[in-house]
Amino acid sequence: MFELSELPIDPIRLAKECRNDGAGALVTFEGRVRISNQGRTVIRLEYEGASELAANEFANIEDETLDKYDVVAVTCQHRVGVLEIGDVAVWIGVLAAHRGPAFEACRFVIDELKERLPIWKKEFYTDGDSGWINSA
Amino acid sequence: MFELSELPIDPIRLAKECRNDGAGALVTFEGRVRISNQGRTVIRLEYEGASELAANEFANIEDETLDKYDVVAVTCQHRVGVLEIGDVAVWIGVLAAHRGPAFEACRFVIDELKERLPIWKKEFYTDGDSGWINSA
Amino acid sequence: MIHVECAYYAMMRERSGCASESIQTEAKTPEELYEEVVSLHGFSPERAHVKVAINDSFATWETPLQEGDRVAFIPPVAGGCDHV
Amino acid sequence: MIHVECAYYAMMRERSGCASESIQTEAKTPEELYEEVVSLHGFSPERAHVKVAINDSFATWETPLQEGDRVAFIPPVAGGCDHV
Repeated sequence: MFELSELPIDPIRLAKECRNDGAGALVTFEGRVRISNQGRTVIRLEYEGASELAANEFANIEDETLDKYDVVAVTCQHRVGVLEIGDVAVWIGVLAAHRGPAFEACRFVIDELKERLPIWKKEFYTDGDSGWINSA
Repeated sequence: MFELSELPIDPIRLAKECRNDGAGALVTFEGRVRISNQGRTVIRLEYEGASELAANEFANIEDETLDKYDVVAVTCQHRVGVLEIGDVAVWIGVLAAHRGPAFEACRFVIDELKERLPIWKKEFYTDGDSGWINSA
Repeated sequence: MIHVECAYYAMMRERSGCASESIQTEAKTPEELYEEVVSLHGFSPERAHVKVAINDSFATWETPLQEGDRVAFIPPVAGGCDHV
Repeated sequence: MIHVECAYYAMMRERSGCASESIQTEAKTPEELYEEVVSLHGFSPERAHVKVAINDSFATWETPLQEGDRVAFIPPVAGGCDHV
């Protein structure tokens, strides 16, 4: 399941949706907006995403994860729009019978997602400057 | 922070307590009661813990984790008492600036905890039988 | 001559002043189309750092363009959160 | 002769019928004390599979016992959740 949404991430709802009587292990990753990046103080961020493409590419990542690891379900929500310090930008949950594959698959998903999902981030600094991260 | 409690685990509260403006990554592990174990159908479980000893031993695990990995905080709550299928038995949260150490430390904590915390589990099966797990 | 819909994001959206636009083009591939939109809008990312998606799936730069294709140029991404 | 408080958990608590009891003993170490409580209650776990804690910290089987110590015998644990 993948959502790209301007609404705040609700880990409780997401964790409840990751439910299966045979699955004993849920590993989650929450990525939050940090106050500083490369020495500059951030006041807020704007995330922009290519929604349909992101959903399609997440479906590819999900398929690869289910092929590669013995897990039951993969869920992800990513914010777009304006985020403040401490806000959760991305939430990933991986449900499995056993903890080993749950940890490995969750790490795989966040690594792939950061490389592959068409989502951009513009940082706004205390000095009034701003910039798109990673972008030429 | 460590709690051994009969109260249901509240991941939202725990995740909120794991907060730090400089920390961008929260990895959590939720261990839930599974419906079957080694082929037998479980209807409920009872967990029993040696509270003070568990708290002291968790403090040791926490210190080892903070020494070994570049993480900001480690939080754990473990249930005792009667649990039903799907209930969260243990919740671990590891907060860090970066995701690598957060994943590694969270895995380390659950592995150590399962070996070292004085917590016992009695399973009750559909056939009316019951037994302490792992116990001679 | 075909019509395609070009979609721009992030600094490319800001630079062009539009999220998408309809373009009439002789371009046979996204590679040729990218040259065209770079001349048009002065986008800075080199093509080596850009990916292309056609109709909401990633595609190669050599994929033949069809009438009505939606072509998105994807500058370097920063998915997830900050350096975590 | 010293008095110690022995704490039992899980199958040892069920077997002895008590969570803890005060014992007057000649035992100098938890090792000797465990032999005593095994005779008393017929606990099944072999000592090799049991750990000992004194005053809420894990200790070795050779630690000298002191008057008033709280000694907990820790049968094999099943922390966390089921095989995950």
